[in-house]
Amino acid sequence: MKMSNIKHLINGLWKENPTLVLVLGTCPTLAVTTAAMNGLGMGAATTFVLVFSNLFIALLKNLIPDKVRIAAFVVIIASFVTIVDLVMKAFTPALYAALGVFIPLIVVNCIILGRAEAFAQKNKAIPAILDGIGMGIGFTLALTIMGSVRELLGNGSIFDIKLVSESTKTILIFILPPGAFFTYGYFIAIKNRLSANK
Amino acid sequence: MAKLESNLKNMVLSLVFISMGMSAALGYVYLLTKEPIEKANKEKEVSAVKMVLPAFDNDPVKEMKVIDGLTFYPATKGGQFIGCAVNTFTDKAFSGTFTLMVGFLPDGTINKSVVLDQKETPGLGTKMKEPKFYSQFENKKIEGELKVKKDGGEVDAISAATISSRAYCDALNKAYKLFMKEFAAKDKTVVADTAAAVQTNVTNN
Amino acid sequence: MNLLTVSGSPHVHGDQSLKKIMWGVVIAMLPAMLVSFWYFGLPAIIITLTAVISCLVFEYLIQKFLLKQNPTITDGSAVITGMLLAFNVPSSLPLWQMVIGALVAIGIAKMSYGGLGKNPFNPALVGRVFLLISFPVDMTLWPLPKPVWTMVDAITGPTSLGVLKEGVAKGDTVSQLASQLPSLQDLFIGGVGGSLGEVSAAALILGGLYMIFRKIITWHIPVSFIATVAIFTGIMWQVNPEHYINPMFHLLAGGLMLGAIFMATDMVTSPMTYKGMIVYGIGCGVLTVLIRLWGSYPEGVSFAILIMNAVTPLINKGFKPKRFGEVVK
Amino acid sequence: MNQVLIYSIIALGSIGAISAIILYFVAQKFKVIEDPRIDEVADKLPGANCGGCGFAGCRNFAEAIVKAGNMDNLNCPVGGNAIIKEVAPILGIVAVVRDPQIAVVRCSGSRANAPQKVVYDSASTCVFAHGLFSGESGCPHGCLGLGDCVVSCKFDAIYIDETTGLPVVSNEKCVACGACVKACPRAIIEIRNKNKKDRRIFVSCINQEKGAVAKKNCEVACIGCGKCVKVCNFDAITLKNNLAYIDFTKCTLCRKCVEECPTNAINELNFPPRKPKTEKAESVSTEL
Amino acid sequence: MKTFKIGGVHPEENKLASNKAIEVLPIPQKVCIPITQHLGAPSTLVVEKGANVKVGQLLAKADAFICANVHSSVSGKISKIDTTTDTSGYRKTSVFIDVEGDEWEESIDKSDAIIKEIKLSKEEIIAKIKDMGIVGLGGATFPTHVKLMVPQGKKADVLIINGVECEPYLTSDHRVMLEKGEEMLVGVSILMKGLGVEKAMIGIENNKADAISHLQNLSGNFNGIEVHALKVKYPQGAEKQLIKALINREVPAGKLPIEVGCVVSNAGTAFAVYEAIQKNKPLFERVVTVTGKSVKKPSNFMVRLGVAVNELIERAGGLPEDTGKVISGGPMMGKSLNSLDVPVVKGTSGILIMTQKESKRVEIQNCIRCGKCITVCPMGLEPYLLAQVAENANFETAENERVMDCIECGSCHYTCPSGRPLLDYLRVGKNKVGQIIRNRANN
Amino acid sequence: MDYINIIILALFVNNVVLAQFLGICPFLGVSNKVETSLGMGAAVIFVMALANFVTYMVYFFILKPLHIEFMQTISFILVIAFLVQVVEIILKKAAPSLYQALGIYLPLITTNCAVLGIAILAVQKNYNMVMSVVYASAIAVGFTLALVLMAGIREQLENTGYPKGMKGFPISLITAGLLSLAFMGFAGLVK
Ligand SMILES: Cc1cc2nc3c(=O)[nH]c(=O)nc-3n(C[C@H](O)[C@H](O)[C@H](O)COP(=O)(O)O)c2cc1C
Ligand SMILES: Cc1cc2nc3c(=O)[nH]c(=O)nc-3n(C[C@H](O)[C@H](O)[C@H](O)COP(=O)(O)O)c2cc1C
Ligand SMILES: Cc1cc2nc3c(=O)[nH]c(=O)nc-3n(C[C@H](O)[C@H](O)[C@H](O)COP(=O)(O)O)c2cc1C
Ligand SMILES: Cc1cc2nc3c(=O)[nH]c(=O)nc-3n(C[C@H](O)[C@H](O)[C@H](O)CO)c2cc1C
Ligand code: SF4
Ligand code: SF4
Ligand code: SF4
Ligand code: SF4
Ligand code: FES
Repeated sequence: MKMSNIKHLINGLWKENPTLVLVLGTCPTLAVTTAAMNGLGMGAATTFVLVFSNLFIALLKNLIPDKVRIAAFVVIIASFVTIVDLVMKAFTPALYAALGVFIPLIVVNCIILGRAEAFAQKNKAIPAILDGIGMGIGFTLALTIMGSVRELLGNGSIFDIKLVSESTKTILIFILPPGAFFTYGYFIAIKNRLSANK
Repeated sequence: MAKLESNLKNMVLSLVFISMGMSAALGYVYLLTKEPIEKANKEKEVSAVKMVLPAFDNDPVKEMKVIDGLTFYPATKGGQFIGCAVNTFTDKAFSGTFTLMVGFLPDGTINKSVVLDQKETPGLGTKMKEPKFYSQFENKKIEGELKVKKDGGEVDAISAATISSRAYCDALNKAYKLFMKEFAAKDKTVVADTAAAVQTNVTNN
Repeated sequence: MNLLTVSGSPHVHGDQSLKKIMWGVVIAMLPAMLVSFWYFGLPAIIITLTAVISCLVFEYLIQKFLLKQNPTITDGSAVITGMLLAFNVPSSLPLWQMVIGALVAIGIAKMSYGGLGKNPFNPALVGRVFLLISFPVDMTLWPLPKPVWTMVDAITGPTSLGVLKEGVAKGDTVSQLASQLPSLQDLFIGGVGGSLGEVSAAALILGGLYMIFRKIITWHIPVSFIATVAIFTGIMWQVNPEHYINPMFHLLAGGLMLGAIFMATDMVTSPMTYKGMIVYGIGCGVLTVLIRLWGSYPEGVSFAILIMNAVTPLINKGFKPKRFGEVVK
Repeated sequence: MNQVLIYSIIALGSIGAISAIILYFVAQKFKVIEDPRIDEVADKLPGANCGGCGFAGCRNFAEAIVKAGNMDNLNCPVGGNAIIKEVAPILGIVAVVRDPQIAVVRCSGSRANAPQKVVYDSASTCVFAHGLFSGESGCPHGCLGLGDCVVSCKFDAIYIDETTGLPVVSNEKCVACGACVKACPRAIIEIRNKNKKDRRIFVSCINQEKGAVAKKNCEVACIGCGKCVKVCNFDAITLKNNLAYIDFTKCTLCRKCVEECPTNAINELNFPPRKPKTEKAESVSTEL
Repeated sequence: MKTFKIGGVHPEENKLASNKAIEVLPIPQKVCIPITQHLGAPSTLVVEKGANVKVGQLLAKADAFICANVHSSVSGKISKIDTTTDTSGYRKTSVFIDVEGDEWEESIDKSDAIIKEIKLSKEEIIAKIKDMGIVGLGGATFPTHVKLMVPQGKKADVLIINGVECEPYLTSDHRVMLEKGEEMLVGVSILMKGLGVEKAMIGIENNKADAISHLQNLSGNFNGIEVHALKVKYPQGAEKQLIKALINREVPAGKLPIEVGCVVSNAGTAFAVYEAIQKNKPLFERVVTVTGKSVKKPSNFMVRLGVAVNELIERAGGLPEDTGKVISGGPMMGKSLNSLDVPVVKGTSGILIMTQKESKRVEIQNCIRCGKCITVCPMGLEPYLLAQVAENANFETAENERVMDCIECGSCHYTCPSGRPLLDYLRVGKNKVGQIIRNRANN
Repeated sequence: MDYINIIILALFVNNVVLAQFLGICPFLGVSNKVETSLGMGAAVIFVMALANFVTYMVYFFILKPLHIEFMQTISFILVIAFLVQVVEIILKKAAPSLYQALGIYLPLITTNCAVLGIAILAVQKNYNMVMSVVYASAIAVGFTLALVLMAGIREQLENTGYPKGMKGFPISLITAGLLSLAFMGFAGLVK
């Protein structure tokens, strides 16, 4: 693989991590990270949509006039989202229930449209796919880690595996809305600090 | 290839083709997943019914009835009425409403209950999904009304979630009343019979 | 000769200082603290010490190692935060939870913003609400006061507002509940279940008067806050005295006095002009009553103040002082 | 074909078609013409919005560039020549390359050179101190060392040296945006050519007082003796108001003036250490 | 008792020299007279090095509208014309004179007799005030004749004489009112005539009860002059606050007192006007208070302009050992000196000496948003906010929040419990916003 | 009463931003000035009400009769994207000053998941048309409320200054967390 392609791939993992650096797709990040599993599921679903929509947009970019650009992108993205939605509903109903309205909302996850606008639209298919995968994995990782932290602090478990005894009190707030904001906020602060030290 | 210009023809064609192409793809996936989704949905229902009732051999989902907003799934075994699962709800919960599936034996004894859908606070209200809480209702015959201890009843409320516990009782009470009215009262004989049958079954085993 | 000093005018300074203000508040809190020690005994002392020490330690560590500032723990603000945090919890709270509360108050609510004076939300209240939401069980188990120096024995009960809320929610009338509620006199003097700082309205008012006398606070916030609660609950009482209890009870029970005198007045998180303070006080009062009467929490003072903290910047924008030379046409 | 499939295709197709048509007509009817090159140019700019170009932000600058059609009087100090090269084709012009520049601090009144005579005890800002008094050393032109320039720099390129109390500009970080020049109430900082290997020669003093007065407050003040003017072979140095100034466009970095200055007021930056006196002549010629 | 409505503080009064009679300082050996001692355009030098001058001889001439003449305060020989450092340490052109004898210009009436009759017309008064180099002695050194020339379309109906002296420590106006009361009242009458008003009000703070009763007694002999006692509150002496206190008119923001029909002049100025008009005496000497808690003999001196501050301090018992700061003016508004070798000028109302301990500003801590600065600001500003936005170079907001209204009284800094250097930043803000406004006007 | 309940619920109890986590990106993005956040709020209220009206029509008059409810997401978003763009183009020409004030936020609204999210939720809740529009408007007002409170705090923070490490998103997120903590007090006001 070409060097630049590798760069596209790993870009999303740390340097331009969509969650921690670009701070896109904040809604699902905050909403679904009540548990590690949810984070992982959401990440996977988003990655799927991201890769395919990036691919399609990169392929079709010249067929789309500017004025209908956004509309067309959105249609493409929405299709893949609906596909994910249907598939999850059929085969992983429990996870589907947990993620709720946030599956259809992948459509408007700013990461996807953002990457479509900022990257896929200007690049060829291969880099676009790699960008999608990189971003997707970056997103998934961030969500999963945040989910783990919140689940651990708020519920004493990770991936539903109880790590503390039943009677241990956990800090409930971490699985409630304020906890989501705090966790996310300090995650970015820590990331900034780590990056700055380098 | 150069980018298409934004003229009427291009715009319409492009958007229409993309829309149509995408919707075709979608429709296709929809058709593919239609079956599994329906199956999954039904599975969910059936499994909930199965969970709260003793073994049965009819298809309660087929025979379900909606009475006053609650859904009843009567179950029979060998033609015998062995109980009924009720999809009940409460709007007195901490966060609005939640729904339960509760299984009554013909005499009105609660067999089991499970939470179907709820929005209670994780770690508090959600404790009602834990056996520690719901097991206290098993094989309980409701006398009058279920009440939490605080209100003079005998239900052990979840600590710091009295509201949820109370709501749980409310849902059960609601289901119980309708069940008694619709099933127990109407088919007194059947109830008596089945109760006896169950009784004998139990003793026989 | 020594080198001359050059500086801008003015060259003299008034006698107010940050330390005097902060330690003045600490003094004002002493009566209420002593009352709480009297009623709740050793555990109250332990929990207060834990809160104050953890606040100081966290403030020191964060300033020293994370913010790389000179630690300013002697200014007294962290002591206030610690004491108020302790005032806002039951004396039976597990100590580790108290430490978490202090970490949240100092770490999240205060130091994330850079320390004294920069936080938009009242640190002690953030700590308290955080604890309330995270550990609702421990935060709502109230040891009954026992005016002797004993280790706590596990007699616990709900606060009077809790009793009221539960009862009314169940459909009982106020007169049916009356037997379970303490008398107004008890509420005023002390000796009623509740968090540490709430036991005696009299001690709190004493502290408030001291602060007004020392010009640490002005009357605007406490008076408008308390008056609003009195008027609002008074109206509801008139409407249906069987469903809504009398305003005196609302004034003396729960954290109203504590909140109105010590926490709503935190100058950092409250408006800066007199007009703004009154608007803020009214806002706090209305929200408190809304939450007490119709919300799911029996007590609304903390939330009301926090919500009004959020509105404070807008109040400051909207209620400017009257400017000299503005009215003349 | 399946009904569902047909319905969905038709439904979405027609929603799409209607949308596109309406959009088209609306777009036609409500057309606003804007030069597309503005966006293109804006895309190329660094996006630091530092204001070094003299405009409120990068986009405003892009508008100005497109309007002017060239970049002769417009310069983005942050992007420098790279920007000119990228923007030129959009405008269809040939890029004119500029010499790289950097900020230079023209004061050497360090704590040692210009000892403290009074103690300053007020807000830590040069603008205020400048309005209040002549400075702790008494030099009314010298650096106050309170760092308004440091605060103004968006690129972290300038800091106050702890021992000298004077600002130091980083060769790497400074983009010559000139923010510090504007911030300094005493006009001490100047933007000068960066030169090869970052070597610079300049009179590190802006004191216009008479020599004796200036010297009283600061060891290394320019006393306006004019020796450097005489020694310079390239007419690069001028003397005005008791102060010498080296024109960086004429200076060849020969370093003669540095030798000559009796008060060491002329600074040389980033030159290799001097060889012993005797070999001086040669070392100078190699520099040339 | 009358006072202004919003804001204000009450610093420790410390009027140590209030019962010290004015003492005439012996003629110095040397003086150094800066040729610009007023607010406005610089004056033009009219003498040369080596020339001999008499007391009261013109040294520098006003040739701009807002400008004032400068006269010699001694007789002798001009040794050089050079720069000297002013109170801020910046260099100003000055005339250095070696004193020889004490030879006055003949026209000056040196007698003590009080001349009450005002012979000159309104125009002559204004012209003479200008000739004699009279500027406001209340601090701003604004040329007094300009104040008397009421702009077209405006009308003054009352003259306000500022005898407030609200600054702690300072007592020079107090002593002038007490010792030169009658002369001063003649001066007030002259100003009234020059301004064309029938009424003058003298505002004096209640801590100068002797001056109030003295002037009240005397004012019976003068037409239209009222003396009012005011509550002690800083900054009552600021003209807008004084107008508000005395006649309850509010000068609109950004406007001059004439907008509400008044002109404000200092009590010392009125005395200088008396001497100028009735005695032909240019402004070359004034009363300066030398004071401070560590000063051996706090005093009020009548001094010739151009004397070094050093000399004054010597006369008051010498510079105390642990001096940390020397201030020209009062502790609230005065300027701290870089060096003691600076000349006394028209605006020097007092020299205040502070000990090391007094001179350290309190430690700066974070603003705790207590709003005390808002409460005390007599202009109804939000000093904490203005200081913050000025510190963050957000001058647009500073302008919108009316930073230019600030009268630099320092009440905000004085009260701030966190010791924030509010006024320092406000001055930065005023400076920058002033520049912005000027640039805008020029474009 | 129903309407009042819906409104209180949408504004305070289940505030979109602080409790439902929708529209966080613009919430963090355009909350630095009170004035701009009011502009954004106005734009969102307008678009949201309009979008809910249109999506209601699409759902109940096209998708439902044809039994192609699964096309919900794709048709809703298409309609919303189209709507926003039309509004933007018209505003730009017809009311340039308003466009200056609001226009810059309009593209942001397309990707504001609150618009789509609320359209979907309204359908899920089975509201009738009026209720659906009222619901959407109330939600948008709730969004504006959160935005303006946040903007007020952030303006103040800009003046007071805060630690460098917290610059940008961290400080906004922490503040949002504290706001959401405060808003938990509204819990239960309406069931
Ligand atoms: C964030 C939060 C969420 C809560 N969620 C629930 C809940 O889901 N169910 C419930 O019954 N009580 C809940 N509560 C507690 C109630 O507000 C109330 O305190 C409690 O029901 C009183 O009950 P107790 O008598 O069991 O202590 C919650 C409290 C907080 C702070
Ligand atoms: C530019 C300028 C113009 C002024 N013009 C007049 C004027 O026309 N009439 C007047 O009575 N005072 C005038 N003043 C004087 C002011 O009213 C005021 O007395 C003077 O600035 C000193 O006031 P202070 O000591 O309170 O600062 C002017 C002052 C300035 C700075
Ligand atoms: C804060 C402040 C305090 C002042 N205090 C006095 C004072 O005590 N006495 C006084 O004569 N002038 C005082 N002034 C100056 C007056 O505002 C005004 O300029 C002066 O009375 C005009 O008279 P003059 O031009 O004769 O000096 C003060 C000014 C300010 C801004
Ligand atoms: C009158 C007054 C009331 C205060 N109230 C509180 C309070 O309720 N909670 C708290 O954490 N700190 C309080 N403080 C201390 C201090 O102001 C507070 O910690 C700041 O918010 C920290 O920036 C108070 C201080 C004063 C002077
Ligand atoms: S040092 Fe000065 S010129 Fe250089 S980048 Fe910083 S502000 Fe700009
Ligand atoms: S160079 Fe200018 S701005 Fe920088 S510290 Fe010196 S005086 Fe201040
Ligand atoms: S110095 Fe200015 S801002 Fe401060 S109190 Fe005085 S007038 Fe107000
Ligand atoms: S007085 Fe000081 S601490 Fe109080 S608000 Fe003003 S600046 Fe802040
Ligand atoms: S993900 Fe919800 S607005 Fe960006």
